[in-house]
Amino acid sequence: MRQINYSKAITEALREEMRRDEKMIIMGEDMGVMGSVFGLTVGFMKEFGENRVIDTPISENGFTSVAIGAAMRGLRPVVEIMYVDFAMAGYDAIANQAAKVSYMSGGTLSVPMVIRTPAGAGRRSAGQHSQSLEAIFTHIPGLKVVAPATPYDVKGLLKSAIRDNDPVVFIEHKSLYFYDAKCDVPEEEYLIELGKADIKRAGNDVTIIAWSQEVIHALDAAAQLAEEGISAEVVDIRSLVPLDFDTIRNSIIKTRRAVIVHEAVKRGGYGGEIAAQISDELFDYLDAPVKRVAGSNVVIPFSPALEDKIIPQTGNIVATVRELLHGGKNAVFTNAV
Amino acid sequence: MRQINYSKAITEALREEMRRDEKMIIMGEDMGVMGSVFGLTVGFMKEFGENRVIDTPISENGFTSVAIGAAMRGLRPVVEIMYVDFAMAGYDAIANQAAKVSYMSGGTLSVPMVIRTPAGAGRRSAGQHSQSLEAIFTHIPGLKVVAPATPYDVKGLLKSAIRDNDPVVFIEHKSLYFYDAKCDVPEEEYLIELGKADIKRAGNDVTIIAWSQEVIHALDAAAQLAEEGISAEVVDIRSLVPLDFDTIRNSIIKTRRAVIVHEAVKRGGYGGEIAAQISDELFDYLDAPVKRVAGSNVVIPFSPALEDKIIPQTGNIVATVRELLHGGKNAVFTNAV
Amino acid sequence: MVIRKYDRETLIKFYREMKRVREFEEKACELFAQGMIEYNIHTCIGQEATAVGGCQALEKSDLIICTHRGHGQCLAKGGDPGIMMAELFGRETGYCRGRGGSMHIASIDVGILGANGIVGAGIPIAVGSALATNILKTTEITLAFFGDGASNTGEFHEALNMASAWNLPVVFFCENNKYAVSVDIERVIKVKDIAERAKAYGIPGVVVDGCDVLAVYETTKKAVERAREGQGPTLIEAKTYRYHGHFEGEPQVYRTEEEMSEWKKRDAIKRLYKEIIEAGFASAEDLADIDREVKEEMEEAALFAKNSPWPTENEALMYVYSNDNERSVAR
Amino acid sequence: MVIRKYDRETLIKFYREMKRVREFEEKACELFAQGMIEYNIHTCIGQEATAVGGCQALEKSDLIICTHRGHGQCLAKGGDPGIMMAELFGRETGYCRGRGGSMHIASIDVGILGANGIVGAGIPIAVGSALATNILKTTEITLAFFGDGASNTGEFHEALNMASAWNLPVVFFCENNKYAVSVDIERVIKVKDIAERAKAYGIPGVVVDGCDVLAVYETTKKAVERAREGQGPTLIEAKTYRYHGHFEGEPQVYRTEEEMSEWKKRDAIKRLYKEIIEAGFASAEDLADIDREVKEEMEEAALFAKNSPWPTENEALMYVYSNDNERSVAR
Ligand SMILES: Cc1ncc(C[n+]2csc(CCOP(=O)(O)OP(=O)(O)O)c2C)c(N)n1
Ligand SMILES: Cc1ncc(C[n+]2csc(CCOP(=O)(O)OP(=O)(O)O)c2C)c(N)n1
Ligand SMILES: [Mg+2]
Ligand SMILES: [Mg+2]
Repeated sequence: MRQINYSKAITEALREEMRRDEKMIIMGEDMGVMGSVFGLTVGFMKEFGENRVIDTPISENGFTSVAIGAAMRGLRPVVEIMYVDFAMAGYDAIANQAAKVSYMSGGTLSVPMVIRTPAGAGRRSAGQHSQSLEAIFTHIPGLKVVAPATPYDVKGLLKSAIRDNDPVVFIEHKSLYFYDAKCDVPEEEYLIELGKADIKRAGNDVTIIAWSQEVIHALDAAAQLAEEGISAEVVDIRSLVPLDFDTIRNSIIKTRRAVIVHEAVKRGGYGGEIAAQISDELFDYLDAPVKRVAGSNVVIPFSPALEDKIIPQTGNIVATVRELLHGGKNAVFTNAV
Repeated sequence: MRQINYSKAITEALREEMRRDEKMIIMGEDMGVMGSVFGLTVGFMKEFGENRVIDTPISENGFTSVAIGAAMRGLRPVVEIMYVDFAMAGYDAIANQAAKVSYMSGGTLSVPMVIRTPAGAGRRSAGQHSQSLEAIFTHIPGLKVVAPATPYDVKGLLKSAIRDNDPVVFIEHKSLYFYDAKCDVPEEEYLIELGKADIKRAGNDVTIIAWSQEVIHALDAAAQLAEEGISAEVVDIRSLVPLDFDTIRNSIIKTRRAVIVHEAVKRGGYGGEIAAQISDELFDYLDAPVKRVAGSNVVIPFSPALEDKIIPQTGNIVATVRELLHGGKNAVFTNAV
Repeated sequence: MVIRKYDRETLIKFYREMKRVREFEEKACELFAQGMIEYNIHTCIGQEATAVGGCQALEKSDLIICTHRGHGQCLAKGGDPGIMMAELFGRETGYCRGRGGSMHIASIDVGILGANGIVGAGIPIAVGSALATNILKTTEITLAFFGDGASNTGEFHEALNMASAWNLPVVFFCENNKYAVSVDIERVIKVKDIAERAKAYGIPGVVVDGCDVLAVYETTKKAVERAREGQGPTLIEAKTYRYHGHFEGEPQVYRTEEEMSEWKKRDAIKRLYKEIIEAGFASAEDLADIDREVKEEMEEAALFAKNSPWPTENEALMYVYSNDNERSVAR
Repeated sequence: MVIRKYDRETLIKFYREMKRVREFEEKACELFAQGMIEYNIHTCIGQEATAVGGCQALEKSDLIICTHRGHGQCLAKGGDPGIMMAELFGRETGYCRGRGGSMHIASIDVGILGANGIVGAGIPIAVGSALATNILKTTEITLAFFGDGASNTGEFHEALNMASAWNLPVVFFCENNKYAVSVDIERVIKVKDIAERAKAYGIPGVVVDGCDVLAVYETTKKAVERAREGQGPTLIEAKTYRYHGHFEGEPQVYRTEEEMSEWKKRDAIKRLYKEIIEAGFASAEDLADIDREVKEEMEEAALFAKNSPWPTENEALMYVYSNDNERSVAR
C-alpha cells in the first residue's frame, strides 16, 4: 500500500475535508500565505481562497473565539494554535467558551470546531514551546481530546474530528512532523471513530498504555522486551476523551499489569486519571501496581544536555516494565530523571 | 480561644502581612474602593493607600503579568482573581510566565507572588462562575497550590504563601466565605508550613482524603459513619503542591483503604493523581480499590434543581465508604449523579 | 443630532419596549427578593434605552451577543419574557433548559448568540458570527453588547482589530454605565471616551447619549447600515447608568446619592414619555394603559416560570456534548 | 527631526554597538549552521539600530524586556556576548544556566527582566516593573521591546491601558519589521501606523525611522525623559526590517527579493558608517579596526561558549522553585 508520513497525512485530511465541505474553514497564524510554519497547508490558500484559509493576527484568544462564533453560525472552523503552549493564551476561549456553549445553552447551540495544535518536546524549544498539555483539556467537560501517533491514525481521526459537532482539541506531536517513518495509508477515504483505542501490538505479560509520540517509544520498548522474553501489549488510546476503557480493561484482564506512558509532566498528567480508573475498577485483576512513566515535574529545559533526560525515552519504559515483572515489591523504578 | 470564620481569617492574614511587609501589595478588580466583591479587604485602601491596594481594570492576564513584573523587582504582590474561572483568561500569565520564570532563568529570577482566587460551586453561579480548577495549576511545574478548608488553616497558610518566594495559587472556596461556622484562631501570629497535611479526624477503618470545602463534607460524613461503627480518618491535604504524601502513606498503612474527595470534575481532577500515587506506592497495603468521590464530568448547571446533584455531598461520601467497607467487589458505588 | 421625526407608532413602540425591559427587571428583582431566583441577577434598570435603541436598529435575522447584564438586550431583540424568566428560575422551559441561568441566555432563533459570564469574551464571538456572514454570503449583521469594563480586556482589542482588518459586518456597542462593579471607568482608563479607542483600528467611533433612545437608535441604525453595505465595523459608546447595584443587593459604596439622582433625572423612559405627551401622540391615560399591559405581561411571564417544571436529575448529564454525549461524559 | 549634533565618541560608540549586534548574530548563524546551536534562533540582523538606539537612551540601572528576537536587545543593554552565546549553546555558564536558551535570556544585573517565547507576554511584565519603580519610589525606567505582531495581542492592550491609567514610567518600543513570521502587518491591521494605537490610551505615539540609530536614540531618549519626569508612558514605533528569515532557515515565501534589497539600501550600519566618514570623525581604516575588534570579541564569545561545561543531568530538576525545590518537584 501507499506509504506517507505524519505531516502528509494531516495535510491530506485537511485537504480532503476542505474539498468535501465548503463550510469548513482553516484559521490560524501563518496558515495561508506561508502554508503553516510546519508546511502543512502549503497551497491551500491558492486552492481554497483567502476566505476559507485565513491568516490571523497573533490573537490566540481572539481568533479561537472568532472560530466559535463562526461555528455557532454553521461554519466548521479548524483552528491551528501554532504550539499548544500558546493555548494558554487562548485558554478562556477553549475552556470557558467552546467547551461550555452546548451545556450552558441547554443543547440549543453547538460549536463544531477543531483546535489543531502541535505539542511535545525534544526539539530544544525550551519551556514555552515544548509542553504536552492534554491534561488541561481532558479536565474540561465539553471538550473532546485526541492525540494520534501514526500517519494512519492522524488522518482518520482528524477527518472524524472535523465532522464531529463538538469542539475537539486535536493534539499532534511536533516531533512526529519530522519523523521520517511512513506507514500504510490507503488512498481511499476512511474515518476512524473518536473514542476507540487501538492495540498497536498484542502481548500477554504487561499492558503498556500510551498516546501520541510515546506510542512509538512504547513499540520500541515492546520490541526490546520481546528479545528478553517479555510480551508487552501496546494500547494506543488515541482518543483521551472519550476514553475507550473497554480496550484497556480487556487488555489488563489478560496481562494483569499496566504501565502508562506519557510525555506530559507526571504530576496531574492524564496518566494519573487512567491509573486511578484502572486501580479502582480492575483492583482484583492487578498483580502489580500500575506504573506511570512520564515527564518529570519540571519546566522543559532548553539545554540539549537536559531535555531528553526529563522526558520518557524507550529505555525508561523498558526498565520500568522489566522491574515491574522481575523486581517485585522492592524494585527501584526508573523514571525520566 | 477566640473564634472567627473563614473570610475574617483571610482578611486578618492579609492585613497582618500588609502591616509587616511594606513590599507587599494587593491587586485585583474591586479590591480597593469596594474592599473586594466578597468584602475581604474593606478598609485596606484607607489603611495602606492607593499605592498598595490597587483596583485594576478587567484585564486578568494583564494585571497578573503586572504583578509578575513587580515581583521580579522585589515587591510581593497578592493578586486576586475574582473567580477562579477567570484564571482561564489569565492562564498564560500564571502558567507560562509566573510558573516558568525561575526555571527558565536558571534560578536567577524569582516571582514571589500569591494568586488568591475563590473557587467552587453551590451558589447557583452557573458554568463560568463555579468551577474548581486546581488541576490546571497542579499540573504546571513552578506553581505551588494550596486549598485550605478552615479559618485556622486559611490564615496560617495564606501568611506562609505570601512569604514564600514562589508563585502560589491560593484557592479559597467561595461557599466557605458564607459558611458561618467559626473555629479557634489564636490572636497571636502563627504560620502553617506549605506542604503539610493535617489529620482533621483520626480513624482506623478508612482514610478519607480531601481538601477545600470537601473537608467539611468529609468530616460530616465521618461523624455519620461513626454512628454506624465505621471509624474514618480524615486527611486534609491543604497543600496540593507540594503534597505531603507521608501523612497519606501513614494513614493508609493504618487503614488500608482510601477514598479521595474533591469537588472538581472527576476526569483529570487532582484526585486521579493522588489515587495513582497511592495505588502505585501502597499497592501491597491496600485492601480495597482507591475510590474517588468527585464532581461529575459536566459543566456546572445553573438550575438549583441540578447543581447540588453533580457535586459531591456528604451523602455521597458516606455511601462510598459504606460500600467500600461492606460491599465487596460487586458493590455499586454511588457518585455525584 | 437626533432628527426626531418619528411617527406615533414608532415612539409608542420604543416606549413600550423600554417599559417592558424595566418591568421585566423590576419583576425579576421582586422574585429575587422572594428567593424565587437564586444567585445574583445583574439588572439593567436605567439602561433601557441602550438595549432598545440598539436592538430596534436591527432586523429580526440579525444577531446579538449579550452581556451578564443582558436581560434587556434579550428582551429587546425579541426574547420571550416567560421563557427568559423560566431560565432565571432554572426551569426546564427556559431558553437554556435552566442550565445557563440569568447570565447565559441564548437562542439562535431569536438571534441571541449567547450572553457571557466572562467579561469581554462575547466580543470576538460576535466577530466570528460576522465572519460567517461574509463567508456564507448572507446579510445578517452581528451586534456585540459589552460594558465599559469590557473595553479593558484583551479580547476587546483582538476582536476590534480583526473585525477592522477583515472589514466585517459587526457593530460594537459599548454600554458605558460608568462602572465595572465598583470601579469608575475614569480611574482605569486615560482617554475621555471609550469611543476614542476606535482610532486604534481605523474605524468610526461614536459617542451617543445612552439615555436618549432615539439617539441610540439612529446611531446604531447608521452603524448597521454601514456594516450591511460592506463598510465594516463601528464602535458605539452609549453613556448610560444603572440604577441598581452591580448585582442585586450590592452595597454601592463607590457612588454618591447625588450622582445617582443626577442620572435619574435623565431617565430615558421619562424622557420619551414626556416627548410623546408633548407631541400629542398619546395621553397620560394611553401610556398608563401600556404600562398596565406591560405589567400584566411580566406577571404572566413570572407565572409561566413559577409553573414550569424543574429539569430532572437524570438529565443533569445531558447536553455536555452534541455528539456521543453519554460516552463522552462517562469517560 | 534628528539634530545630528553628536561628537565623535558617541557616533563611534553607536557604530561599534551596532556592529557588535550584527557580528554576534552572524556568529550565531554560523554556529547554528554548524549544529553547535540547536533549535531555532531568531536573528535581528537588519534591526541593529532599534536595539542600540533604544538601549543607548537608557541608564545602566534601567530595565528592559526582550522578545524572542532579543539577542541585539540584550547585547545593547550590556549583556556579555560570551555568557549570551553560552546560553544559546545551552551551557551551564549561560545567563540562565542553559535552561532558557536563545528565547529566554534574563539577567537582573544587566537590567534584562527576561525575553519571552510568548509573543506579547513581556509587555505587561514591563508595566509591572514600572509599577514597582513607582511604589518603591526609585528612578528606573522600564522599556519593553516587542514586535509589530505583538501589538495585536490582548496583552498589548491591557498593558498600555494600565500603564497610561497609572501613569507609569515605561516606554513601549515596537520594532515594526513589517512581518510577524509570514504575515505582513498591513494584512492584519487597518491603521497605517501602530503608533496610532497610542490614541486609545491618551499617550504619545511616535513613528521613527528604525534604520537611523540617531533618530531612534533621540526618540527613545525623549520618551525616557518623559517617563523619568513622571509624565507616563510613550509608544514608539520604529520601522525596521529583518534581513534573515523569521528563524534561521525559514523559507521566506512571503516577501520579494526587491523588497529585501530596497530595505538593505537603508542599512543602519552602512548609513552611520557613511556619516562618520563624511563628518571626518574616522577613516575607513579606523572603522575597519573596530570591525576587527568586534569580530574578535565574538570569536571569543563563541570560544567561551564552546569551552563551557554542560549542565549536569543531576541538576535538571533544580531551579523549578525558589523555596523548597526538591520536595515541590517530587510531589
Ligand atoms: C474576565 C472576567 N473578569 C471579571 C469578572 C467579574 N465581573 C463581572 S461583571 C464585571 C464588571 C463588568 O463591567 P462592565 O463591562 O462595565 O459591565 P457592567 O456590569 O457595568 O454592565 C466584573 C468585573 C468577569 N465576569 N469576567
Ligand atoms: C502567543 C504566541 N503566538 C504565536 C507565537 C509564534 N510566533 C513566534 S514569533 C511570531 C511572530 C512575532 O511577530 P512580531 O511580534 O512582529 O516579532 P518579530 O518576529 O517580527 O520580531 C509568532 C507568531 C508565539 N511565540 N506566541
Ligand atoms: Mg459598566
Ligand atoms: Mg515583526
